[in-house]
Amino acid sequence: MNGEIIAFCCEHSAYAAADAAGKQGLHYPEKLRVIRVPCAGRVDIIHMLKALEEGAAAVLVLGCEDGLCQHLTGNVRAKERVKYSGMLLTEVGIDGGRVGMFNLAANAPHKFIKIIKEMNERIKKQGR
Amino acid sequence: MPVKMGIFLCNCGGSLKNIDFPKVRENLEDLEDVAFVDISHNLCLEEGEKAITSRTLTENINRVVIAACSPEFCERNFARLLEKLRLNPNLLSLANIREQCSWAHEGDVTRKALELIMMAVDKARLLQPVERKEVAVNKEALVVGGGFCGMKSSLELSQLGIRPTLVEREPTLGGKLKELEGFYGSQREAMIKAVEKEENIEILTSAEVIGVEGKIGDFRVRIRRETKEILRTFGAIVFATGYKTEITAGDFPLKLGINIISQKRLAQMLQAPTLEASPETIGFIFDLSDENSRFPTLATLNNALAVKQRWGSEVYVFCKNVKVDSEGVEKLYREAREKGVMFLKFDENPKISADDGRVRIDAGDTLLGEEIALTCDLVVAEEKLLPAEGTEGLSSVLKIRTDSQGFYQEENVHLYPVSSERKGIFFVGNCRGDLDLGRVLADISSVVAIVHELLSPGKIMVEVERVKADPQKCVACLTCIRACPHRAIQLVQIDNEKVVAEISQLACDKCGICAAICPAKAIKFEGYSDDQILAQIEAIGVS
Amino acid sequence: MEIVVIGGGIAGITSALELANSGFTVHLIEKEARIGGQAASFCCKATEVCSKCSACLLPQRLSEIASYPQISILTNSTVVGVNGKLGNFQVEVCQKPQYISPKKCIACGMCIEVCPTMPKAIQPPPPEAVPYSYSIGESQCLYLKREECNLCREICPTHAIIFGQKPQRQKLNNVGAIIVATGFDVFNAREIGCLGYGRYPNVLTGFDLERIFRNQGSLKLSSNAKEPKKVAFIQCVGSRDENHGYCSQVCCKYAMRLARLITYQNPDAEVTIFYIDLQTAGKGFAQFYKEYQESIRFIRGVPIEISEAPSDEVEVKFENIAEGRVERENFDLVTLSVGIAPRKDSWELAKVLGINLEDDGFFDIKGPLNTTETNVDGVFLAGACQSPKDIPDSIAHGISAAERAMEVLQRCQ
Amino acid sequence: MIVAERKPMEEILQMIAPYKKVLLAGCGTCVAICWTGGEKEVGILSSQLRLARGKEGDKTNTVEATVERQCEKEMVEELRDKVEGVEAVLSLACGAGIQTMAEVFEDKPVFPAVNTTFLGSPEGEGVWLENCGACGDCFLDRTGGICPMVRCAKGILNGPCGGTRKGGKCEIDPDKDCGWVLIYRRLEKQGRLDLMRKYYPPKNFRAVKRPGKMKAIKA
Repeated sequence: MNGEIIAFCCEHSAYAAADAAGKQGLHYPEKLRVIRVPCAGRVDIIHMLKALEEGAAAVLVLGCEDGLCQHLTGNVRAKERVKYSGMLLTEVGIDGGRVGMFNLAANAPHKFIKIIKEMNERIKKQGR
Repeated sequence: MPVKMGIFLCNCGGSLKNIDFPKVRENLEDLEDVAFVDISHNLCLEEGEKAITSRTLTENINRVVIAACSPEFCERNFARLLEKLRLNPNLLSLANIREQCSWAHEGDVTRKALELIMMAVDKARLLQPVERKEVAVNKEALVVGGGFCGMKSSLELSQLGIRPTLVEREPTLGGKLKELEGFYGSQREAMIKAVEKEENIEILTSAEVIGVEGKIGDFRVRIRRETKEILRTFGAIVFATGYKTEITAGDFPLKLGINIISQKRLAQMLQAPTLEASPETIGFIFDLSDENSRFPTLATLNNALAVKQRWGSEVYVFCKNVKVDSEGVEKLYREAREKGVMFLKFDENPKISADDGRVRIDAGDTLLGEEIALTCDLVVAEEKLLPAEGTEGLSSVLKIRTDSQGFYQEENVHLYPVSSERKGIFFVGNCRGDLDLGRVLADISSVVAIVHELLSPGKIMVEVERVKADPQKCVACLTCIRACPHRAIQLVQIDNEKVVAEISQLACDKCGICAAICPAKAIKFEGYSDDQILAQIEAIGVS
Repeated sequence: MEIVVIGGGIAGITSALELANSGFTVHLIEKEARIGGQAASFCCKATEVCSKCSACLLPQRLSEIASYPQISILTNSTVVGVNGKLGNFQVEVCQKPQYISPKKCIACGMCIEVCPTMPKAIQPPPPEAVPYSYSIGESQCLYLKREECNLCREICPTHAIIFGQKPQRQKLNNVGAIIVATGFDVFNAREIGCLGYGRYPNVLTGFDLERIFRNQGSLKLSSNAKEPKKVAFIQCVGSRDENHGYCSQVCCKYAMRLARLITYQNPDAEVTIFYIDLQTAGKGFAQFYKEYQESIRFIRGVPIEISEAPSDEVEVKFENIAEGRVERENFDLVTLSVGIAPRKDSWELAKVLGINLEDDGFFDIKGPLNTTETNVDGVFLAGACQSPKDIPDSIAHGISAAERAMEVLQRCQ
Repeated sequence: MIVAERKPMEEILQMIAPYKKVLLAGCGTCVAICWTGGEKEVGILSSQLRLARGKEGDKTNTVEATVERQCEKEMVEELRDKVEGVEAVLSLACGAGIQTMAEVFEDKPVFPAVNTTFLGSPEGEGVWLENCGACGDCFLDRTGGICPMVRCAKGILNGPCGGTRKGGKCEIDPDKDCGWVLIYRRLEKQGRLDLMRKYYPPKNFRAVKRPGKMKAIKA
């Protein structure tokens, strides 16, 4: 891997938002790689760390809006895991902001684009 | 059996011009386990289906990778096709090279497309078939609460051929209908009779649910009837435990008494055959504490009209906003105004004080822009709609969350309207919030439709081992059981010794939270297992 | 047994899915080129937190219905005749020429590239459209006008483009029940001339705002391409007046949600809501209202007149009740919270089906306890064609109609 | 159950600094259950180490293994092949497990990756409470099954201290219950309040931190 952004996308929301962005012709950085998951709550700390270890520049976990997780706590757990992963990264001297969790709905392609672009800016600043 | 993979690339009628398909094929062809790479124009149409069919059968492949449009469009169709070809649908791996690759970027994206396909290929290698089987379900349903909602649900269920058991904690049916007059009151006798006449409905009065174990299709419910405890099994449970109304002390400055009364008391007075002297001035007040209920508006409008008709009193309504957002209420509001009911809308809560045996209300009216002082013979206080007695206890028995006011169900639009987070447990009517008649009726028939759909076939198709805890690795730490949002996991004893977690495929909603949280890595979620996710990560950037 | 669902909005889709899940074959008849109805143009109104507008419930259902084998979707179609009775209706459907077959079109976009007209006669579908296929506008297409051009037909890889089509009539026999889910018309704000809608560019409706947020992700004024700073919402436009004896039930909520979205995207923005009564009931909504009571200005009373002011602003004339005088205030943008109106063509369908309309123009129900049944046995109502409903209520009503239909059919068999 | 917390990263890095190839050994019992040293945490720590060292251009070679109980010699013995292939062992087990590991493989340096903190019981998802101080002189029979040495912030044997707050909360930490109030209530329920009147001579205290509480930050 070489500086890609990995996004774990919940199939109920973020994955559809990514599709909608494509359908509307909204462009985003090519380095994004989407991995579809059934719920943001499926994404584990090791998945995020492994991705960075393999050379990803950033990892995003994108789930449903707060209170709208079909599995009630999936997005909340994901947020805490991302926070924890960020701490683990800071511990070893890596910017914890390179993992991020965001909430969005299936019909929010613009928000999707915004998240990806902001993360891209962040890693660009760090020279990746 | 060794992995033998077939890869189908779809160029969407040749329109995905920023992907060099021959080059992609070249890169994929020499991969291990890959039998062939086909490029097609339109896999989603009939001819594409034919191409997949013939190639799959002649090459005898056991993994199918399809690079095409979003799985949102094609996943179900391709899965169905695989099934037709006697291949397990879980052996399908998709790469979204249209919406999330070709359409999302400008310029040549061949490399990205290739990577996305490589991710799908590496995942496909690890895919295992997931068998499906039919599980028999109990076709009987339990309805808790013998009020309007419970009775109507039972009647509609029995009309659709589901046998409901109706549990009511009071000695007689009727619930809140017993207190209501007018339209609802008129329905009471007819409804109770209809329920009692219906042979399919079993009625248990003076009975309460004290325990619920098990899962959809097989709930084991403990019911206490008088002093006896009965254990029964049901396929689904419908809660229609209703509401109560209450005047909360903190919200209303004066205590109820002779001239400050509740809506219920007013309704009783209106029904009384004689009254010593009918009150000359009546004030209604609501919106003092919060504004999230339609109930006070409805009760006020109905009672104000009745007062006008019966006593001809002067009627004043003090409120912030008249809640007219349900069917027919605006018309009721108009009628009330035409009949002379005065509406005074305040911003700050009015002062209410005792005034020589009467009640004085001092309020600022925002429409007139004036302070108004009014002395009433009778003031009808705002009543809050709250969950019925025992709702909290029941929700902890069920391990189901309640909202901030104690009603069943958090607001989660995905679970709307009547389903709970536990499959097979439903809520109808006012036990899940403040609903008007139209919404209550919609609730009832929708829950009946869903229960019917679940139970009437007598069996449910489930994936046998989609999510599975490995008994060798499980340390019975209970973490997954505590984390599972759908209460689908429980401890079981295997081989008469070890106690391990077991996931009920019936109750499981396939979210994977347990697989992520298991500290012993004992839970595998086929299709999204750690190996399969990591394989995708590792495939990135390799080409 | 087959069932016809008229109208492919959220209510109709829900009914169709429910019935198909129970083993019925469903014909979903949609007047427009695509199903999805009004909800398809609504935006996500989440800020830091979700505002529970339910607009995101549609995409999932759309993708589910698109690949459902027991549901046949007939777009561009209307019901023109109905015979028979409960358990055995014959429904005659007329399908307008589509020119691009939705079954064959794979939305590859090659046709649009070669289309020589400007603006293009061929249009792509909106993101969540079902069927996801292109459409040809009759007024621009050179072939349809003068048979001059054939470029798209030549390039189409799946031969999906067919010209020279005539309206087609087909009869659906053996229809057990009919569910009417024709939805609503958005109230036409031009009908109230003094509000200036259609005359002033910076007077929009709530539905316009939904579309703008939906398609562009943020709100920019068409006049100066800037985010508006002072925004007014005017409630009850086309509801609760002399012609509309009902509350549209959705406008207070969407106005407050949009107001919050505007202030979230542009913290400098000041939003004023002019209202008669705020409808804050509903799970959790009062809490939502409480949180924004401080940051949004609420003024009781609906403005009298809207006129144009210099530098693209809009002047709102309203009565300041507290001060007891008429005031004027300028806004960058005035949003009219237009309500739900019965469909203009309801009476035509009512005539075909033999069902009644109530005073306000919505379809009439059988009785207070049968909100999905009509005076004709076997014809049911779902969603906002019966009375104004928001998305969750339409979904519940849709399932409800399906259940009643199932029950009635089971009884008559 | 034994509760442990992972050591600060800096400390771990320092310990293993001289070694290129390290075995991360987890334990599948107590520390797995308290989310500190099971197979999952072994994976996370190992990944973290590679990230840390990779940054310094010195990629650690980590081997991962988890045994059912690291305090059992026979079970640790299963790791012999893996241990022989590495320069050092980083154990995520409790103190007992680490020592067993060190004993079985006497010629290899064995380092602790966790601090063993207390004996706890789970209070809910991801929360463990210290209830027992392992003092070796149990007198729960007299205190209604609640140990004042641990549950009282001051470890008072003949309590309460007199500083109890309203609502039965501890003087030192108002979020915690006063241990002696809990004991009183329990004994009251059992009708054994007379036990409160008895005097107990001082115990032979050992150093124990009290009352301990560990809360996992991850879900």
